[in-house]
This record gives sequence, structure tokens and C-alpha cells, in this order.
Amino acid sequence: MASPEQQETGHGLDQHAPAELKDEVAALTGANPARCYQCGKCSAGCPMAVETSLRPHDILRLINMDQREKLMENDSIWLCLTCETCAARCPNSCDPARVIDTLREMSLASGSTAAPKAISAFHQAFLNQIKSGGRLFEVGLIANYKFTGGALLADVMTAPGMFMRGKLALKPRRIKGVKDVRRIFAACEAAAKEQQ
Amino acid sequence: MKELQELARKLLTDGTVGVVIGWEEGPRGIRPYFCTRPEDADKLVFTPRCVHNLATYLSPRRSNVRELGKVAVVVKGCDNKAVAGLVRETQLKREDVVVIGVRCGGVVLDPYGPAELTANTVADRCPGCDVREPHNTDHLVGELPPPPPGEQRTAKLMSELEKSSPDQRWDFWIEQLSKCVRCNACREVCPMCFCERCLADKTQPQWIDSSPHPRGNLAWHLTRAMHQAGRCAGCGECERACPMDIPLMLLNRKVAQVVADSWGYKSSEDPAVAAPIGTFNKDDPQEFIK
Amino acid sequence: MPRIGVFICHCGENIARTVDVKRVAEALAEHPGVAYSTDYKYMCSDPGQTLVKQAIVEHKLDGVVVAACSPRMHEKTFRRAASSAGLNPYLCEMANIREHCSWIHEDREEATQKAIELTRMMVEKVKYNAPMQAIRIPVEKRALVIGGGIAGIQAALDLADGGAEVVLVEKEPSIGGHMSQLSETFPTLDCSQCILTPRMVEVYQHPRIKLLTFSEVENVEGYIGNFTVQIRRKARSVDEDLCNGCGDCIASCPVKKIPSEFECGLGKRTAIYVPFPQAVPNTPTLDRENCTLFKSRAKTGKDACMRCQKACQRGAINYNQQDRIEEFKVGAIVVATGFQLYKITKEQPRPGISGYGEYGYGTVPDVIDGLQFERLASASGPTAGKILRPSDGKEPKKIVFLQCIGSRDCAKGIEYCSKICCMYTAKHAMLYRHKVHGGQAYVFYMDIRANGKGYDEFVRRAIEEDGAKYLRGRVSKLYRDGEVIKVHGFDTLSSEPVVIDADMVVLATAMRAQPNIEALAQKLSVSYDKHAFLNEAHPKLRPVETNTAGVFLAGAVQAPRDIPDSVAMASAAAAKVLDLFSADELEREPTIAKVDATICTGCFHCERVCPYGAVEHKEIRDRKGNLIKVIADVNPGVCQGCGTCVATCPSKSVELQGFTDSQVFAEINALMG
Amino acid sequence: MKLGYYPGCSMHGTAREFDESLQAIAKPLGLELTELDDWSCCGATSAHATNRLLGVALPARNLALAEQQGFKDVFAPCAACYSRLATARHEMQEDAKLDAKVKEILKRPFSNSVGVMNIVEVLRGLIPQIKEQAVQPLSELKVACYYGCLLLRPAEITGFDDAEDPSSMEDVTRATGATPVEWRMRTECCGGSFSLSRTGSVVRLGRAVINDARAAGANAIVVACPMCHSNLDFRQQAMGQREGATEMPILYLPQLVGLALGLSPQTLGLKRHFVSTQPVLELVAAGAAKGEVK
Amino acid sequence: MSDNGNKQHDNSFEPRITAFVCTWCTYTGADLAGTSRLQMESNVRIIRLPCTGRIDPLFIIKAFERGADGVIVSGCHPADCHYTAGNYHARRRFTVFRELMDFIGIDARRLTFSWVSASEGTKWKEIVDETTDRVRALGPFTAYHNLAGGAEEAMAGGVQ
Repeated sequence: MASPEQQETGHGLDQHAPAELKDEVAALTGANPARCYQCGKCSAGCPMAVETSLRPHDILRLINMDQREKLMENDSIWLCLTCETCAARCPNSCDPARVIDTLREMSLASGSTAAPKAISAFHQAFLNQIKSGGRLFEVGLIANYKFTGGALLADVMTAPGMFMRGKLALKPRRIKGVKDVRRIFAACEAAAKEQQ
Repeated sequence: MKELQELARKLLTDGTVGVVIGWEEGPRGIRPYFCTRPEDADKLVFTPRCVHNLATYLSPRRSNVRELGKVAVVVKGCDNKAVAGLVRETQLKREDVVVIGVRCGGVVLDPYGPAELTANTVADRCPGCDVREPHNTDHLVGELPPPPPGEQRTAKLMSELEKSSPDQRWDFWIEQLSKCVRCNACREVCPMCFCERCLADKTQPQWIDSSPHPRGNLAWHLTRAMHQAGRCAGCGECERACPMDIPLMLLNRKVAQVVADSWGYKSSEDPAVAAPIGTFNKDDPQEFIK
Repeated sequence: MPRIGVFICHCGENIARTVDVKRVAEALAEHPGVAYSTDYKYMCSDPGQTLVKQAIVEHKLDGVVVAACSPRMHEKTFRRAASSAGLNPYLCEMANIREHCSWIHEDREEATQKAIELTRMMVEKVKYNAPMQAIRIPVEKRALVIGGGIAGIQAALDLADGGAEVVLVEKEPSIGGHMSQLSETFPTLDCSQCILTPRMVEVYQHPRIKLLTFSEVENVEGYIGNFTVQIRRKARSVDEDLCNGCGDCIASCPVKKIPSEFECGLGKRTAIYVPFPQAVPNTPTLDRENCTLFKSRAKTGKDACMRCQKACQRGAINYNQQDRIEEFKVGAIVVATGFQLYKITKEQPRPGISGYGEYGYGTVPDVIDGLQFERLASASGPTAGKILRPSDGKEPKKIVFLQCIGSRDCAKGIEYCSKICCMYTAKHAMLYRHKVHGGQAYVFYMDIRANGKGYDEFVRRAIEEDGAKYLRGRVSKLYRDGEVIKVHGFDTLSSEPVVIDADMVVLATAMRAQPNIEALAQKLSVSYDKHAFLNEAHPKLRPVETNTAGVFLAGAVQAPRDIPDSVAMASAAAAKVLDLFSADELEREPTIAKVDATICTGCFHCERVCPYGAVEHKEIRDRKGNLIKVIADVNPGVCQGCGTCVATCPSKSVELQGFTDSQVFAEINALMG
Repeated sequence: MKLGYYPGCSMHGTAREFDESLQAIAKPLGLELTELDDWSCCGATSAHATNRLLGVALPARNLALAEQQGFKDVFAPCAACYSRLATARHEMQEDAKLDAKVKEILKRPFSNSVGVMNIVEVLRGLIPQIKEQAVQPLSELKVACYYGCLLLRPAEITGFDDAEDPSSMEDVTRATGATPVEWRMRTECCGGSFSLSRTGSVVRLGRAVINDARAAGANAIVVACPMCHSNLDFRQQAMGQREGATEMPILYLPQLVGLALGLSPQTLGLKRHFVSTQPVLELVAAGAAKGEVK
Repeated sequence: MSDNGNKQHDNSFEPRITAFVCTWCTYTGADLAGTSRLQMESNVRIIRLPCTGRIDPLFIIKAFERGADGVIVSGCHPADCHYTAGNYHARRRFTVFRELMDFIGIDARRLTFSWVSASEGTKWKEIVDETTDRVRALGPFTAYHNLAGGAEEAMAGGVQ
């Protein structure tokens, strides 16, 4: 049995991603999907396993089978809570959590629309907030999120408690280094484009 | 001086030993003296001209010496290291010899040269000597004189040589060693050269060309230096005995330095101290090995 | 003028492709001292060897050089050929023009030139080769078997029945090993004790077996055919000759609550005890750790209790017994020290291995390991064969078996498969069903590895007839929840998360190497892998031999093994030893050092550097018997031929046969000539 | 103890009481917190879930700031921020390419020399002080220590406690005089990052946590993560409706410590919770009363 | 570093290198290099000995005397010696010898000492190629060979 050192290809940001999905993922995560022997321990501990159609071990399987579309077009990768339970218990250090992060990134890059609106909208809204202010402005987030179509959030808005309890600041704070932050965003988004 | 003579007389009278090997005044200077009769004990002397390392007479090659009966030998600290060496390498049973140590303030380069000890006349091994009072002897005689004057020339020469380029060193040594006439004086005088048949005299195969040519000379002196590694007592007799004035102690000192730096070994008066070649530590330094 | 024959091999295309063999043969024909030089397609083939033999005879050759592959490959072959043609085998040498030439160079010119030089070099060496005879050393026809488990027992019996004397050493008070703890054995479900105990008794009664229990190997010296081993007989506090095994002492012992090792902590024992009723020998052993007398000795210096001594009519109890060392000469050693089980606890005995926090690090009382289950299922066990929960003695209605605990789990530090778990888990599921009617067994597995005669059928039976539910997947987490143990798993086949409320969980824990087996391996200078399993000499062709001649392996000391494998290995090892013992003398390569008495000065540098203590002192006396000198002398039996003494000897008074100074000298000259 | 303080966004909003209680106990425990100048958001899940580089670069900016402002350690009380900062630090150490890339993006000197600490780690280090300063033994209080995911996982990044069988939060709790209950769900996920976007899951997971705590006899759950808090506190109603069970107060660890130090509910922001913390306060009072009897 | 094949054909000098190796580790490692078909420089000639412990400084002196441009000494890694300790003694011996050669003015870069195990075919290839490149760059070592010699001139053929 080859040791992980031997098997792990270089870590993230390889300019020339290899052809096969498992190699690509390996290159991007530093974890090696080929080491997965489908024991399902990840899925056994996954809090979302009851809700997703693809469980962590299915995802690893499809990666090893080079089933790019099946993965990108499935919403399961978006239902990961990133609680890291799978990664913590994987006998072969396949790090499913990190692998799924990477898949989401790839899926975005591929322009897939598999992401549940609510979730992608939330991520978008969240990041927009940071981009504009450098920090999260919750009220702004909520507004922005609602605007981008996250209806679910109504309950927070209507929760009078939030304001009563002074839990929602009303004025957005903008940090000095906001330009700095925006530059970081720009650079990272550019890098992401390069990826594909 | 008296103390030494009294002791020798006593040892010879009560038959403890058959011969006391020491030094006497000769016509041209100090020379080794084999004292076998109590009445001759007064001839024994110890002065800064007592250069010879008498331990060499204990080597098994000098079986004729042993025919004189049990041997007492007078040693300076440096000579005593050779005695220890012979015992360590089972060439001599310590109980077969009476070792008379003399406290020493250094000796001159040449037993037949100027008598007085100065920075110019002092033998090279003496400055910084750490065994002016010999250890593990049966008897210890004389007052401890002041430390030797001057400084070690070889040490200086060695570091200069080390600073120079390989080619310069090569030229230096080839020039020096080309002088060698293979008279083997260095070998004969060395207490640690006790082999019945020296490797250099072996002909099947002949590793070392025996005729005096630079190539064979180099092989000979390299091999001899290797054989001295961790064994050389540092008495300098080889260099003194060399008729061609080849700085042989440079090689021995270099080797001694390597041995000290690598494994912290210093030539010792104690036979129990294990020699560095023939022993090892699993984690000896090995930077030079890939 | 020497008459040397040179034979250049094409090795099919392997050499000829890059080396111009014809030219090599021609060049060598010109070389002084070469009487005959030729090339051939396959020198090692029968016609090739015949060619060599004929040439030796026809050309009256007094030396042979075969330029072909590595001597490690065919030196023996050609030396045999030479000797069958009446030439001393050691006058035949090989030049390696394949591994060291044709295979590593492309340039034909370069390769050919190099091949010529390498062959010349060997020709020059052969000129200085001397005829030699293989060394013969007497063989001590007694074997040491270390470990009294099933492997050790089998090896000892085969050896003794084969006529060899045997010393069997067991560190525990009784032989029997893990097998004696098992209830029933797969795939036939016959009772372990029933098949093992007769073998144990046989060992005890065998006239040629000396059984040393409660003993350990202290030191090993010597070499194949001539080992000297020292055995530590640990103080038992009971005189084995006087004791008649009546057991009165045990009955009298007031300390009764010590967790029994044999029962894996599920049962209790006294301070003076026999591990189990069928123990061999059934001589009790006093556990000084827990004995009242020794405790009070430690505290107050006074002796207390002493009931066992009073109880013993034979006066066999001896509180002042000391460890003693016994020495034996043996010709061969069989290592059969077996294995230990992996534990899932937080603290682990060796770095790199970690426990299972997700399974509570072994803090949940009704989570037990496979061996504990064996004890529960064993008729002679603490529950008399009933399956009951350690916590409350209730019968578990739902039981979950987890396979691959520690095994095949890189994250926990053990990547290998323990081989036996699939089978004994299936067995457990069956036994459970046979003993708890209406009970339900679940098995979490990853792959079923049932590759033995009747094995897969056995597993199928557990599923088809005894209704064990097999779920393919690892369990992520288990924890105690009131009465039950919640087992969170995933069935990768139905692709459904599974949570089982189990009454009891059995972990099929990994087989690991014995604790500090490394120390023993070093005493035997046998190498071991990173998991401390001892290494066989060759994974396929020499499975029970080690790289130390005369030391053999049997059972789980080499890798996880089941009973049939262990027994097979044991018999194989025994056969190897008997083969070794079949001759009165051993043949060894005569590559050893020889001292030239005429010039040795006895400085004993050689003695200082010799790794084997092969250098002895020898007195040389004249006719009248006066001691002339003491010189070095090499014991040919002990010398292994490293030649360190030769390089160390200042006067070159010692030579290494086969690699003499003259030979090396000639090689160097030939290269540079 | 002097630490660079990285509050993170929620501490100034939804998790205000977390910040307040922490500030309140800092002085008595001799904890000196200097807020990182011009800190920015760590990107939270949204960043690393969609763009790994961003998920590292955003926290890295703050680590770089800390380094420039001369801090040896950054203290991120919010478990999510802690996780992001620690992960960024770790990944840049492990992955040379990433390290180079991020440094290039940051456009400021950075040698990744700053350590990252979480609230539990810090308070564990202050246990002696807590015991010393405790004026109100919370002897009547039984709490369930809830670690959630981000504090402990992945072990090679957090590493301050056993990922499967942690004890540090319990140790701090004992120091306050309260009794930590034995329960199962303390390292399970509450659904945090879907708080707004997939409430269904959050309710399901959160309910399991609360039920288990209740079954174990806890009077309150103690958390160290604003997301856990907002789920378990703010969404408890939703869970409760389907369960019809009594409410379970959710305290931040510093709030618990604050109570032991005798600080007022006001200062500790105990009034800001959705689930009333009154039952807890009553138990504290009861304990105090008993204490006086003794 | 030049890999096999692309030799510095600009200078015609090809060094002659003698390797003294132990049969258990390095010789076997060299065999492995062969069976793995690792192409390497062809300048090295191996003299096989049981153990590095057997390797006498005289071998090296003689090799240089007879015109070797470089010498390799290689054996089992520490703790792996087939004879348990031969390599440890060799290590001490050559620690002194190497320094001595250097002191005498023989360029230490002409001497390579290495541990190459039976499984390190690749390492052996590297040792061979590196040493060859190094010595090739140093140029021919004639100084020693050209020293006036005596009786040996007669037997320069190497045959006695």
C-alpha cells in the first residue's frame, strides 16, 4: 500500500490541472481521493446524510469514477455544513470536507446552476457585504439577501426581538482598509477564473 | 638526580630488576644507558638533553633487552604514553616492567646539541606539555621544574599548511618526501612500530614500493601515519631520527588532531583507555559520507 | 603460466544488445594467462554449462571466469559446473557485465570497453585464487522453540517426533497461547480446547521436549548449528518438582478478586493461581504483585499470610525463590511468539498508533473485543458459555459486531488487514445466534475476506442460516444512551444511514506484534517491519526462514495468521530445522580469515574489531615448551568473513580467503593497467 | 495575559452579549484585550465554501495585521472566526504554493508567525484565576457544554483538546462551580452555517442537541460560538413548537464565568437572549442562598 | 549535473573511477540499478568486497598510484551492516584517511564515500553520475601516477 506522501500530488493552485477529476481534486486539495475504499464512515457521521442524495462517500466514489457532470449538477455538494466530521473520522485522510469545498468552487467556475438558490444567494449576499464594507453588516446582508431572492429570511426580519435586543446594528461600519479587502476579492476571483 | 640513582641502585641490589634503562653522559652528549650493576647507578642522569624515548627498548623486537632480566625503565610523561601503548596492545605486561617516572620541564631538540633549554632549543612536543609529571608509574622521582619555554613550531606550520591550497600542500609534501632514502630510522626508533615484519617489507603483494622513489615514499609515509592513528605517543623520535629532516611529526600531529576532533581521543598514559581505531560509536560523525 | 578459461555470455539479447560479446571474447583471448576464450548465447543453460565443463577438461584450465550476470545470480551455478569438471569451485569467478554494464549503458563502444576491463579484472583475480574447501561445522541437534502457542506447540511436537531434542520456552505460566482462550474455531466450529489440550499434554509428556514455562529468552550467542541460549526461569515461588498440582494452595489463597488475564478481565483469579483448569503444567504460579505476603514484605519487611505454604502438604511453596538463568546449546531456533490484540484506548503503547475516541476509547462497559466474546462464548468461561453483558449480566437481544477495528485504518496507524477478523466475526455471529435464540446480530464490515478452504461457505452460513445482518460500512460513532448503545453507521449498499440501539457491541480488533518483540528480534539479529512483525527471508520462496541462518519463524510473529496458517508454518519451520539437523555437519563458504602465525605480533587489533568475537589467543611455544609469543587465531566456526580484521592488521598477518590482498591488488592493477 | 483581540462581525451584532460578557470578565481575570486595528471579516463559510483562495486570503489579512501590530497571538472568541483564522494559518504553513500566492495578494509583509487562540483555550488557561475570583459558586447549576464543530475539527488544525472526547469546556465549567452533565451531542453539528439559508435542517439538528441536553438533566447549554447560539437560542422556538417542551437557556461560556464572578445579568447581556435566562439566574441565586446557609 | 548521455564531449577526458563496495548492500544496490535499467555514466569499475570493513586505505592509495582519477567507497548504512559493525570501523578508518589525503594535497573531491543500501539503486546511479561529473570537472589526476616510481614500473601491466 503506497504511503500518502507518495500519492499526494502537489497542493492547490496548480496551473495545469490534470485531466482526470480525481487527479484534479488531488492537486487542488492535497488529499488523495484514490485512497477512499468506500467504508462510508464519513456518511455514517454526516449530519446532512439524511437530506442529501449524494453522501460524502458517494461523492468520493463519483470523483474516482470521473463523473464530473453528475457531481457538478447535484445540489448535495451545496448542502455540506462543513462541520468536518467526515474529515475527522476518515480512515484514509481523504478529507471529504475539503474535497467538497473544492467541488463547489469548480461547480461555480463551470457555471453550474445546481446550487440551491437560497444557499448560493446567501453566500453571494454575504460576500457582497464584506466587499462593500470590509465587515459583515447584518441588516445589509438581510436586505441584500432578500433582494437576491432568499425569501426564507423573512422570519429574521419579522423577528422584532432582533432590534429590541439590540442585536442588529443599524448603521453599516466601513473599515479603513476596505480597498485592501476589495483588492483581495478581485485577485481571488481572477485566480478562480484562471482555474477553469 | 641522586634520588634516581639511589632508586636504581636499590632496584638492582635487591634484584627487583636486572637492568635499569636510563640516560648517561656520553662523549658527544646524552645517550641511552643500560645500567646492570648497582655500582654503575651513579652514571644515570636526567637533564633537558635526555631526549630519547627509552620505551622503544621495551618493544618485543628488542628481545635481547629482556635477556638482561626484568627491566626498569626511566620515562618522561611523553615516553610513558608509549609504555601505556605497548601494554594496551599486549606487547608488554605491565607487571613485567618497573616504570620510573621523572618529573620533566621539557627537553631540547637534539641530545647532542646545546645543553641549555630555550625557546629555540626546546623540543617541539614540550611547550604546553600536559604530562610533565608522569602518571601510573611505579616510582616518581625529581622535583617538578618550571614549564618549558617557547611554543610549538609544528602546530604553526600545520595551520599554515592547512590554509594553503591542495596543490601547494602536494608540492610541499612531494618535495619533503622525495628526500626520504627509506633508511627506516623512523620505524626503528618508534616504540609503536613493533611488527615482526613490517607491511612495507611485504612483497606478495607489494603494496609499498620499497625503493626510495617519491611514489613509494608517499605510500609508505601515508600508511605509517594511518597506522599511527590513535597510537602515536607523540614523542617525536621519528622526526628526530630522520637523517633527511622530513617533518614527520606534521603527519602524526595531523592524524592526532583528526582523532581528537572526531572522537575526542587524546593519547593517554592509561593502558585501560581504549584506542579510537578498533572501537566506534554508532553515532560517530559522518558528514563526509553521502 | 596460468591456463584460464573465459566465457562470455550473451544472456540472449540482454548483454549482446549493448556489448559486442565477440570482441570481448577476442580481447580476452589475447590476455596473458588466458588459455581459452569464447562466447555463448546462454552460459547458464545446460549446453552453456557443458561448454564450460568441456573446456575445463580439454584445455586443462586452472581457472575460469564467466562474464555474465551478477555473481549473486549464478556464481553457485558455475562453481558447481566447474567442480563437476574436476576444477576446484573456488577457482571460478564471475564478471558482472549485465547488471553492471549492458543494462546500464547505451553506448555500445563504452559498454564493450567496460565489459573487457571487468572481465580482465576477474581474470587477474582468478590468477591469485586458491583452491578452497567448504567449511564444515558440527550441528547441535537440539532446537529452541520460543513461544508455547499453537505454532510453538506444533513446531515442538514435529521436531521431537522427528527425533530432535527440543527446548520449548513460554513466558506465561502455561502453554496454550491465544488458542486456549478460544471457544470454538472456524470454519468447523470444533471446540478449541478439545483439539488443543491433548497437544499440550503431548508436549508435556514428550521425552524429547524440555518445557520451560514462565521463562524468557535472556541472551542468544553463536551461529547456525551452534547457538548458546540463556533462558531466564522466572521465580514461580512454587517448586515444580515437588508440586503435584492438587490446588490446595489456590483454595487457601485469601486474595480472590484479581482480574484474570486468561478471562480478559471478565473473570477473577487468586494470587497463587493456574491461569485455567487445563493449564500445562498445572503447577500454580504466585503473582507477587498481588500476594499479601510480598505486599507486606515490601511495606513492613515482614512476611504475612503464608496460608498457601501452610496449605501445601508437599512443602512446594518457596517464597524466596529467585529468577535463575539456564543455558542450552541449540542448533536452530524457531520463533513462535505470536501476537497481541490492539486496544482502542486513548493511551497507546507505541507512537503512531491512536485509539478510537468516536467509540468512547473503551469506556463503554458493554463494548468488548473479540477475545472477550470468545471467553463469554466458551463453556469453560466466566459465564459458562452464556452470552451476558458485563455491565448488568443481561442477555443482549441486539448485538453489533464491528470489523476492521484498528485494521486497515491508516488514521489509527495500522494499514494492514488482520486476516482473521472476518472469519471470527462470522463465527461470533453464529455462536451468538446459537446461544441467544431470537437474538439479532448485525455486522458492520468493509469487505469479507474469506479466502480459505470452507471459509466463504462459513460466512454465507452465518448470513443465510443464522440470520446475521451484514451492513457494508464503517461505524462513525457509538455511545451509551441509557440502557442501550447507539451505533451510528451507514449501509453503503442500501445507501442509507443506520442507527442501531444495541445491547452489546463486539469489536474485531486488529492483531498487533507482541510488546517489545523488537528486543528479542535484536537478540536474534532478525529484522522486523515497521509494525514490528519479524521479516521472513523471502516473501514467497523462503517464508519461514529469516536472514539469520538457523533462525525460523512460525505463526503470527511474522504477520497476522489464523490457526491453520500458523500450524502449517510451524510444521514447515520444523521441517526446515530437521533438514538442517539431517547432516552431522554444516557446509559453509570458506570465505574466512586466516592468521599467518609466523608474522603475527599479537597486537590484537583484529580482536578489537571482530564483530563476532572469532579471534582467539594462541600461545606459540618452542620445542622445550617455552612461551615464544601469544598470537591471534581465528575460529573458523565463528568467523563470518567480513574481513575487517584484515584491513585493520598493521602487518597484514591475516588474510581473508577469497578476498586476499593479492587478489584485490591484482584487480586494482588490472583496472588501471 | 496580553492578546490581540479579533472580535469578528457577529460580536458587534447578533452576538453582542458574547462580546459584552467577555469584556466584563476580562479585567477581573487579568486578561488584556487590544482590538486589532482595522480588522476585516474572515469570510466565514461563504468564502471558503465558494473560493478556497479567498477563504484563506481574508483571514490571512487579519493575521498579517496582527503581526504588523506586534501581537504574538490573536484571540478569536467566535468559533467560526477562530476556525477560519487557524485554518488559514495552517494551510499556508502546509502548502508553499498557496502561501506564496496569498502573500502576493496581501501586498503586505507577512511571515505567518501569529498564533490563533479560541475562547475555551483562553479560559482554560485562566482556570486558577476563575476559581480565585469566583464569588458565587454556581453549585445548583447543571450545564451541558456544547463544543459544536468548528472548535475541535479538524484536529490537526485546532489541536488544543481531544477532538472526540474533549474536556476543556467542562474544566472551565467546574471552575465556576457549576456541574457539567454527561451527554452525547456536544461535538455534533447544529447546522450553523445554514442558519439563514436552510432553516429546516438547522431546526432538525438543533432540536437533537437540545433534546439530548435536556435528557441529560442540564439547566442550560453553554456555547462558544455565535452561530451555535443564534441557532439554539433564536430558533429554539421553532424547535419547541414542534416539541412542546420547556425552553433551554443558551449561555455563552464567558456569561457562565461572569455569573460565577458575581457580575450582573445586565453587564453580561443575559437580557439579550430570546430564550429567557431567568431560570438560570434563579438557580444561581438558590446556590448563593445555600452557600450562605453553610 | 549531466545525466547519462549528454556528456561534455567538448573535452575528451573521461575519468577512470574505481569503486570499492560491499557485496551485501551497495553491490546489490548496483545490481538493482541494473535490473531497473537505470542508465548511468560508464566510468566506474566496481571491485566487490564482503564488507566496507575489508576496505583498506592501501586500496585507495594503490588505485591513485596506478592512475585512478577518482575513487568511490560504499557500503551498508549504519546499523544495516550484514556483519553488524564492519561499516562502523570503516567509517572511523576513512574519517582519518580522508583528512590525511586532503592534508597531503590530494583533492578530497576525488574521493566519494557513501552508504547505498540494497534497495537504493537510484542512489547508486546518483553517486556514480555525481562522482563522474565532479571528477570529470576536476580533470585527470596525473600528479600521483606520474611520480617517479621504482620496481613497480617494471610490472606496470599489473601482472606479476
